[in-house]
Amino acid sequence: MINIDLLVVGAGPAGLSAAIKAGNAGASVLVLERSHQLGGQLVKQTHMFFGSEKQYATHRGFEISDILLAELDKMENVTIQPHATVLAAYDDGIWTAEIEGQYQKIKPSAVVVATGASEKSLLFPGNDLPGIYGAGAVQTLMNQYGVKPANRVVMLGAGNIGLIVSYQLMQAGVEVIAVVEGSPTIGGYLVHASKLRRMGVPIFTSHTIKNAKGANTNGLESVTLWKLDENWQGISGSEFTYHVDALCIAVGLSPLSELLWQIGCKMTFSAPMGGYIPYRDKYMRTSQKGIYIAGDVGGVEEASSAMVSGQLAGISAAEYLGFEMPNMAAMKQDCLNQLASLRQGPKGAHIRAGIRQAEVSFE
Amino acid sequence: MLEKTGVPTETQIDSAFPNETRLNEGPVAVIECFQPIPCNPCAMACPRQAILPFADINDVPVMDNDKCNGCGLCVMKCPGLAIIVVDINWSETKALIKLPYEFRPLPQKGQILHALDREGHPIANAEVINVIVPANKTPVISIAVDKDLIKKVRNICIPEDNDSIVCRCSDITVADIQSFIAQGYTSVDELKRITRLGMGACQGRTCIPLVMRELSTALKKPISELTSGTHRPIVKSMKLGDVAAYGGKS
Amino acid sequence: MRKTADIVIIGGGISGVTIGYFLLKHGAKNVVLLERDYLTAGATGRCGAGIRQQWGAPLNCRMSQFSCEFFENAQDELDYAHGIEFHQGGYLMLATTENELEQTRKNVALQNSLGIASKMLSPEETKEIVPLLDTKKILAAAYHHKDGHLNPFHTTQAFANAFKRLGGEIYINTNVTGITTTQGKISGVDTEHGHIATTIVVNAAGGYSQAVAALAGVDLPLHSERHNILVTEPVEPMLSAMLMSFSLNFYCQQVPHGSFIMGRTCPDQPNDLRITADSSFLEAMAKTITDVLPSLKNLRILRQWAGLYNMSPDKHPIYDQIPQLPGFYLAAGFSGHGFMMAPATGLSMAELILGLEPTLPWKQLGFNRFQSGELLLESSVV
Amino acid sequence: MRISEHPILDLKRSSPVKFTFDGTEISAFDNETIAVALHAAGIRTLSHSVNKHRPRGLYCAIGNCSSCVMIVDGEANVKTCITLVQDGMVVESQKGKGNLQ
Repeated sequence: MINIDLLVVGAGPAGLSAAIKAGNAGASVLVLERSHQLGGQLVKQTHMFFGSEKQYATHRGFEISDILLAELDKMENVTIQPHATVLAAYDDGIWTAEIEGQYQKIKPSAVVVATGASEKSLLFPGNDLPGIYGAGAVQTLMNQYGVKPANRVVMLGAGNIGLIVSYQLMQAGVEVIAVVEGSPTIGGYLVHASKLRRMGVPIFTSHTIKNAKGANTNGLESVTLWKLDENWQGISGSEFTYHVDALCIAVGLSPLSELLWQIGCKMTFSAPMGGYIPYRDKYMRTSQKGIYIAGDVGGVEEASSAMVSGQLAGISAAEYLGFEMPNMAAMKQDCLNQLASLRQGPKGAHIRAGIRQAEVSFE
Repeated sequence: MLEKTGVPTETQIDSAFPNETRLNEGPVAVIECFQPIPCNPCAMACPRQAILPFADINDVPVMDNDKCNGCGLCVMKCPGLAIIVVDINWSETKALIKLPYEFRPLPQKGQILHALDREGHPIANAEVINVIVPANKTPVISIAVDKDLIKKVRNICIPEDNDSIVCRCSDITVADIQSFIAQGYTSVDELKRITRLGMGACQGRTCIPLVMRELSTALKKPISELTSGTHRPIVKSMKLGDVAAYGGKS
Repeated sequence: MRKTADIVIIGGGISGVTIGYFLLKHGAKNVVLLERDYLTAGATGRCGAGIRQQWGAPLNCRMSQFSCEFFENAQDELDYAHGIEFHQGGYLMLATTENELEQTRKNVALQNSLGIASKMLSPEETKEIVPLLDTKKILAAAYHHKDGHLNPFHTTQAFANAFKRLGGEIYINTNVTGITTTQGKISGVDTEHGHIATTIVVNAAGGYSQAVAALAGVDLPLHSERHNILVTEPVEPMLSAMLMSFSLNFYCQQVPHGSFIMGRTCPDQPNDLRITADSSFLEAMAKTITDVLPSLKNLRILRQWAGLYNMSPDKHPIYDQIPQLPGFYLAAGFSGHGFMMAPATGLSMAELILGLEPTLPWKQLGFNRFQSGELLLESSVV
Repeated sequence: MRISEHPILDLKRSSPVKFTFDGTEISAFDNETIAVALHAAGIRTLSHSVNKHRPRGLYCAIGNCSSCVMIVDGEANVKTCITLVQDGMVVESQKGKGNLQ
């Protein structure tokens, strides 16, 4: 049995940020990351980040991961363990994990769940053909391993992920035939969209995929797209077909909340936040005492917000554990201010709505 | 026009339909037979002489709408498949149309079909209310459609099974899910148990959000009013031997 | 929702639907079944769904014999298109101690005397049936080839459909909030969706039977125990028989779609109706099973869960009318084998409620036995 | 195919290894997962679904789904998107639910 002050589940931007703050406060911290690589989605991000200096704006994602890890490297009270999947959370306070192939039990005094989100899928005939990928898979192939996923790709989804990954595909030498978006407008930042347009990539709004076809051995060979009417129904006669060897699906993320459900956290469904999210207080505590959340598991946002919410969760957990830092209150307030400013623009309206729905007080 | 396109004009269709008063009084046959040809089985089929006896076999049929009770016998007897029965007050919101359909597979009671217009375009969904298969092999299918479509719907087509994959682990398609929802399995947990959906190695991460969307559409309820189902440990599969090796050491 | 019924059954698990089915089959009318969540949401949907006739008490042998035969013909009787997936791969009851060996022999003799064709196998013969088995701890095994496994969801649905075809009504997502009485007799049931007036209520609420009885102010000599199960990834068929051992404390089988399902009794389980999974179960189960079936060490666990055994003082069910509250019937206390006994439960309860001649010896399963001290002993329970 | 030059990333390959896929020798690097190495070699049908036998390939690449399971060194149901390739590994397509060794 591993006894530890704080267990952090996930070594993405949120989990690493939480570990830094809790570690700074003096807590013994164990960070478990299921991948063999640390940094979560950051390591696949080759673009310069938005936000402000505090969230490392203009740095590229993989560089930010290195910065956070270098900071943690200096801390003796923080252990970061890759290849370690948290398996379950039980109501007797025991968490189990597979750590480098071994089954382990952990009894933490507090936990920050920073499991992130998983990609949503889409239903259309042929949706399971080889050559149809989640956007994250394509990023893994090209940005993490330097492997070209395909030659000609159609991207489904013009949110930030769809737009960014399309651009990254072009940087990897892949021809992006079109970006297709069901909504009448582009969901992602328009600067991302313009980057693609000036490379000659069309973006079809109010369009979706009708079906995908391919031979048994090679997988995907063509996709047929069609226009949607105002009720999101395909308009017959509007079909057109592209011969492509890959289709990339970027239709949103859904918080990976299994552990929170298992431990009995109260949850609520928020479409703008991507799915079920936990009720939490302002300082990232869930309905379960000692269980905190950080990053996308609390509702899907940008990596910059994930880092700040991670810091906030780390400080709150350390405080709950009885660790003190001279400026704890000011640090928490600074996190709250940063989150408020990141969420305050017109692109943050849906996030503000989600937070309003899920934010409560437990005292 | 009909001679050029095979599709009757609106004027022709209006002339085939009884007036509104008669429509409101109950089921009635509508005969879209506009060209004199040597053919009279409809008049012979009607037990109530609602289709007036022909003087000449080349007559186009003429209805006495007051005698017609919408039984549909003429529907299955017309070699031109020119007759339907319309019951505009079948329910509060829906009209019933009985129409002939000579293809296989036959629709099933309760199935949702595409209702087609006179040019074969799908214009709405229609529920199959009844299927009668007479000895002469011209089945009569009763479908429920929105009332304002009675002059438009003239055919049906069975939608292709949607074989989009919902659950990769257990190979379950959206058609499977829709069929179980139609049978009354109306929550994620029920669907999981009856189909094994979400019980595979992925632990439901891919399929559960898709199923919730299907449930939401079918039940006409927002997802926030559905329940997400149980979340059982463990989140990633682990070998029995590796778990057995646990010695409680720290 | 209807306002009156002749009989209201509480509980949409296997017992509730079989009772409903047999009631209607024997002429009852206006039977309504109420389920708090959905059919099989409780213990039925969480059980191992094994079917065996190898018992140590004559009564259990008789009940399970009847049930097994019913399941063999259920496809025709219930007319359920999908099928209930009755796989009769046999049960192997492993004996590892001298005491257990002696008891197993006695049990087989008893079963044989009742017409159940079980037999004793040597370790070598046992290994022929289950080549995966490490027999070093095994002294002998009892085997009956007609025992097996059912799909609990489809089986329950098959009974539910048949019940509805006979005119029964099922209300799911309908929580019973009260049981009303008039002059010491049952007068109705309050639900979250309204009141149903009735003079007969059948409590078939499984692990929650005590809670339902408490609504009528009745205290039952039952308690519910949490039991854990795990399921593995599916693999191609490699184990056709159900294995179980009382001394080694486990049961394990491979179900038709390829997954292994296994369980054991863990000590110190909460008895507060909690059904969250137990943190100590996986390693205990994994150690037990890889010891007996070493080749399963590379098989991956997918999930674990828990459900409730509704325990009676002598591990036999209670089929009876509550003595102090006429019209309030109970079918509970199955002590972990309610699923396999369900056809016997359905028939017995129908006969009891409708005043018919007993087909099975259910009269022994009343409350009397607790007063008279004539408890029915059963050695064969995991 | 592998990306040779990238405008942002400084792609570092680690030690070369060889493994076999259904008997054919494949070259890879030892910090790659099996699925990635197969993709680099142009092989993207990794598994066939258990009931309908539909071809499946890499989908999530992080061990979430079950689309990429193969037989690796005799062991069935290995998620190849999260299993690193090793020199001399024997990788085979899996048909059906897989046999336990």
